[in-house]
Amino acid sequence: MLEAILVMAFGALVLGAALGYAAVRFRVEGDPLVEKIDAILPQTQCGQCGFPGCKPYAQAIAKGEAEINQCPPGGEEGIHKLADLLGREFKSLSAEHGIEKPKSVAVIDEQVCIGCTLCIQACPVDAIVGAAKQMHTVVAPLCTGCELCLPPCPVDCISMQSTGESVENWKWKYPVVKINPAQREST
Amino acid sequence: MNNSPYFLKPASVQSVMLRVLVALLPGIAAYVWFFGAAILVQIVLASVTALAAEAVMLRLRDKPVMLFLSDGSALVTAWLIALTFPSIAPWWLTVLGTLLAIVVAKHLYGGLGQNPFNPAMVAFALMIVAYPLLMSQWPKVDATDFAGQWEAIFGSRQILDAMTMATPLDALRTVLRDPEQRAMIGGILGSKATFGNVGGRGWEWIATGYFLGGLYLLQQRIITWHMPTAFLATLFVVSGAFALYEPDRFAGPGFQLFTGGAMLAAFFIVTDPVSGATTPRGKLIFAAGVALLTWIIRTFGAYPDGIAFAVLLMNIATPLIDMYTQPPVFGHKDKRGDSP
Amino acid sequence: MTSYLFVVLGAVLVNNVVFVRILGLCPFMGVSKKLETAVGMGAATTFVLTMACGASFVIDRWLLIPNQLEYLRTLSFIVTIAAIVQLTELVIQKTSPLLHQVLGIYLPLITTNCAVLGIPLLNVSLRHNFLESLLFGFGSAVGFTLALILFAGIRERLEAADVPVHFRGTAIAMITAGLMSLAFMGFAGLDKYK
Amino acid sequence: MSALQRLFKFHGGVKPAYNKEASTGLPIAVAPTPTLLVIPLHQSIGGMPRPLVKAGERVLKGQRIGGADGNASSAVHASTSGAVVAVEMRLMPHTSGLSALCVVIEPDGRDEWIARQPFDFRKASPTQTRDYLRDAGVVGLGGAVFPTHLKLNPGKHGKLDTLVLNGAECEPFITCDDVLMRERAETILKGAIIMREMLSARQVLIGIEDNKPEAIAAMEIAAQAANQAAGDLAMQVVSVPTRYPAGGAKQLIRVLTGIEVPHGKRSTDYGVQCFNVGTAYAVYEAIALGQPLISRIVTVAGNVGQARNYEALFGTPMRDLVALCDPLPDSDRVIMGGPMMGLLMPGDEVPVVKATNCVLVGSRKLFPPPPPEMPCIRCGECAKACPADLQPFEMYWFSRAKIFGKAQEYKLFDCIECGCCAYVCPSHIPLVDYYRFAKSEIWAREVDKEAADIARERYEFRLLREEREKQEKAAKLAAKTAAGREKAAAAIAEAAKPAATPEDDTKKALIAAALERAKAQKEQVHPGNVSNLTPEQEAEVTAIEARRAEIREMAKPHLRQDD
Repeated sequence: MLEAILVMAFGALVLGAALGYAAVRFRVEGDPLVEKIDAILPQTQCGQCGFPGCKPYAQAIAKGEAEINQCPPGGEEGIHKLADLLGREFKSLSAEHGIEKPKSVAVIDEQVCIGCTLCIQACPVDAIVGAAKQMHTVVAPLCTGCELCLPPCPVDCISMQSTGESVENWKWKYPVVKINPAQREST
Repeated sequence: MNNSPYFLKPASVQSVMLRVLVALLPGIAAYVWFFGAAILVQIVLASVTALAAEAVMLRLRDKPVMLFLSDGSALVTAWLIALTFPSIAPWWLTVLGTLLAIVVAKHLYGGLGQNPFNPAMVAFALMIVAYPLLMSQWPKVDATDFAGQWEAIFGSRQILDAMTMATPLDALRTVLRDPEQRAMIGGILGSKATFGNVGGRGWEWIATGYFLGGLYLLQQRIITWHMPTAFLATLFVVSGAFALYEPDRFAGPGFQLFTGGAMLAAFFIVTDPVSGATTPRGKLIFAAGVALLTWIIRTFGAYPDGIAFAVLLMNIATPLIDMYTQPPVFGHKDKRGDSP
Repeated sequence: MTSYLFVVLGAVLVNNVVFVRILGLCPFMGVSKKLETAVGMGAATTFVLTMACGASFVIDRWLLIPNQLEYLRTLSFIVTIAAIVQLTELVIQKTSPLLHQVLGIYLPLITTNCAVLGIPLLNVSLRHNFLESLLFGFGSAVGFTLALILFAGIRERLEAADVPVHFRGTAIAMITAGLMSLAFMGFAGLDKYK
Repeated sequence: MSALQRLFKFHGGVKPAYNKEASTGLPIAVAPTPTLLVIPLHQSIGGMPRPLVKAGERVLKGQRIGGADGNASSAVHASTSGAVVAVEMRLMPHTSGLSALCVVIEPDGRDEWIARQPFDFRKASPTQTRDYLRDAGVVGLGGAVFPTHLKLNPGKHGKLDTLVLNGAECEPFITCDDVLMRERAETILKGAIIMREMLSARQVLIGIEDNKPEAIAAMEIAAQAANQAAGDLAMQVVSVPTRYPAGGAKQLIRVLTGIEVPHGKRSTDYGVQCFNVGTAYAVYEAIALGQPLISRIVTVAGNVGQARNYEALFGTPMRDLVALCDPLPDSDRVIMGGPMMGLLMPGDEVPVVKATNCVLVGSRKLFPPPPPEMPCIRCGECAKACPADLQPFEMYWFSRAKIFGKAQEYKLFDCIECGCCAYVCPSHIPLVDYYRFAKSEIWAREVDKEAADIARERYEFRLLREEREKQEKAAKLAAKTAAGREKAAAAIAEAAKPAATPEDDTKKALIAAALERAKAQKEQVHPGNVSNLTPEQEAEVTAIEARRAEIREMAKPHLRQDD
């Protein structure tokens, strides 16, 4: 019995020493994974995920503190990419964090705007320009469509407008397999 | 309305599959001539089962049943199953094998074009593992008594012993497994009653039939030369080399090529485009791999004919073979192409 | 010499650890979604398993048997393997953080991977000598890696297949693994050929 | 001459029914000027030209109406003289059925040219010549409409080995290059001589498919004359085997020189450049005659009684051209281009543009709807037919499942969308549609990615700025409290010591001055853009201000509630 304990204790000692040395020798600093996750996130900075921006959400995912399905702007596709990167199982978008919407930009109704600057303070990417008591306007190409400017507006003069299709950004549609009834019958 | 191109070459999956079936006919004719009409019963059994299973699966998967059923792919699978199973196997064996092939190996993977494993070979491998005895009761050559065969398929299996015999491959394996008999292999292979002139009496003519059908497929450009050539050449070289090295222990290339399912495999089984490799180099590697594994399993393994296992094993490797044998794309063929 | 070759080949093909011995299925199903991770996991397992076979042989032959402590075999093997896995994890974390993240939970799971414990125990029961133990461990691990890589290749293609909804994901992966196992049965008897 | 040329082969290709004879029987006719010209501003690859005219203006034939937007763009001109009716969104000759900015001109029937001046490119610098061609709107007329001036640059070596003139015209039905070569071979070669000089090319190879013997003969005669005049043998007409897509620029370069130009690389880096014969013609017209590109030869073919080639002004509705050719009653669609790569038009009223080499009239009989799509059986027919040596079925496999990364690994972007794969597919899969879908999805993602990168940068900058502002505020606050304490101390000191020292006085004065300044600044804040307003605008501003005041009043209770 004593022998057994001695042997096991000896083993534990040797292995513990080896591991302790390795832990010091192979210490890792920083986390390159966060960057990789952040690169997938759409950078809307909308906070729908429950974190104050895309980077904090990326950090939370990397630490395993957040699910990968909390980003509505990234959509199903973003979740697929995250699942791929992290080797996790795909989950459909969590409803409590929002739904996937077509890309849109904020538009300020300039007739109504009172120039309160509240939206300017809310915009995470400084895409609204204007000064106190001046009409504000959204720089559309910079707007991420995060909707963070909607709640602060005291006069509800900001609306989200989906970015329309033009010849430049028109996309070929997914080929639809159509089997018409005539073909169905003839074969 | 559709987009360009606005006109298509007249070609269809259906016509491809039909021509494959036509190409099988000479082999089937020889089969009937030497082993009786039982094989026709099996073909009908397998075909009916395959079509029924296909229809049910298509309905369950909510696909246009008649359209996809008429593509003929289920029939090709069914015929290959019938031709690889013993022609006097009990009816339920063929039906079960066909069901497994169509349902599990084909439709669970998404149907035609998506199955990673050759369905007919899945059926054969599953059945030979589950019912090794039934799967090795082959009819006697020239015993073409149809009533007896019908009885064997649908009725009692009592009369079987009188009608069955070991296939040349089986006989060879029994001999090879016994070190004492091994010395006499030359004599055994020479006995014309069992082994005919080349690959076993009857068997060699069936193989010739398949060979003719294969030439038709080549002429019709349904298959390319890569697979049959690589398969037959590899089998020839490997068996030839070993037969030269120790003729008493290893059967020669003539026997290996003309017995069992080698010819059927060369032109009809390894050439299955869905589960096989698709790049030119990949096809060569794939077929050569099947041939090598077939020879290894035939010679050293526990199963009489290794084609089914060899095909499945190479099916497993197919995605990787395809991935690493991609032909160079236009403009990326040489160093200059990538860095001017 | 030939007998050593047979040990390796037998372990890789005929008695493939995944397809024939049905060991190590957890990482086999878990880390085979992508080819790169499969290669990484295979490499890590190969390292761990070879080391574990060597270490366990040493412990068994020179520590346990002389002291008649065979009953501690499983326990001491697990401890050894756990230490080697820890070591591997630290090294991977340092050298390839992405692989570390991707392997995730499966890396520590090598510890409880039955393949990694099973092979050293088989070594004992098969009375392998030291070199045979190492080769058997290495061969089994190569067989595991082979299975993982082949499986990953098929799964990458299956990902785009129109698999019926109820069979997507793990279900069809299990069926595929079963059929692969069936194919490997073709190697049966090869190791018994005399 | 052509026998000496060694030819190379490209992989794949198909041989569809060519149907070219129908439109080569009659010579080129000039299409009548329509009652209304709709000229899209965006007719070439590159930036969208800016409109240079306004509704109501009168324009002359050849007057620039759209100015190139940067160098990677090309100008657009009025096709005839007349009045600009509108500059507005009109339906584009594009499958999307979307509209874009067009200049609508009502011709006045006088067809009055602007002053045309030949351009002496020998005296001008290469850059000047290229700018001239850009402003003359010369773009590739083979269908890709890549600005020609961008390609007329010999690249880093300063000279080229081979200038390829593309007269292969491999698409079925289309014969516009064929008839152009038959009738205007000399002019084409004059253009080629200009291009050759600009590129310092050693030789000019004119590749023509061997199903156009008349064009080959005409071009050979003209080439011999040109060689004689120049005293060398630089111009060679080469007859190439007829096989679609031999007329693809990359495929033709490969056939003539053996060089494969990879996707995304400049062919000049390989010592070769390729132009359509029609482009050479346009270059000659622009440089030697001073005529910008305002018309082109268009084949009208397909489901029509008399197919023919017309020289049509840009902006002519396709409907007018079709009407000239007795369309058959069962015609149901208009296609721009050939049957292999042509684009389905959203309607027949769309205008002829620089890319319109052919107006193909379709019907259910001529182009029957494809049989239903069957599963891919990986038969490899598409790989055999692919002129880019791709594995189309693999690209399809992953495009269909929307796994775009994998599709790209199989070199999706090397696909030239020639349609060979879909043409031969026994499963009738619209393969090219899948590639187009995958490509546009990938492009959209790249755009999104760029936007995300900008957003990330701006967000991080904002965080930085907020941090800085916070620090500055804190610093200011600290300074303020310090100042306040000092002031208090000073006041106490003052009270204690009535006789103030001059130092204190100056300090006090400074503080007072600063306060004054701050006050003034505060008062000075007023709207910045309200100077130089018209009375109406001012009225509007006051109205808005009044409304705002009103709203502010209305909003107050809500705000309080919120608090």
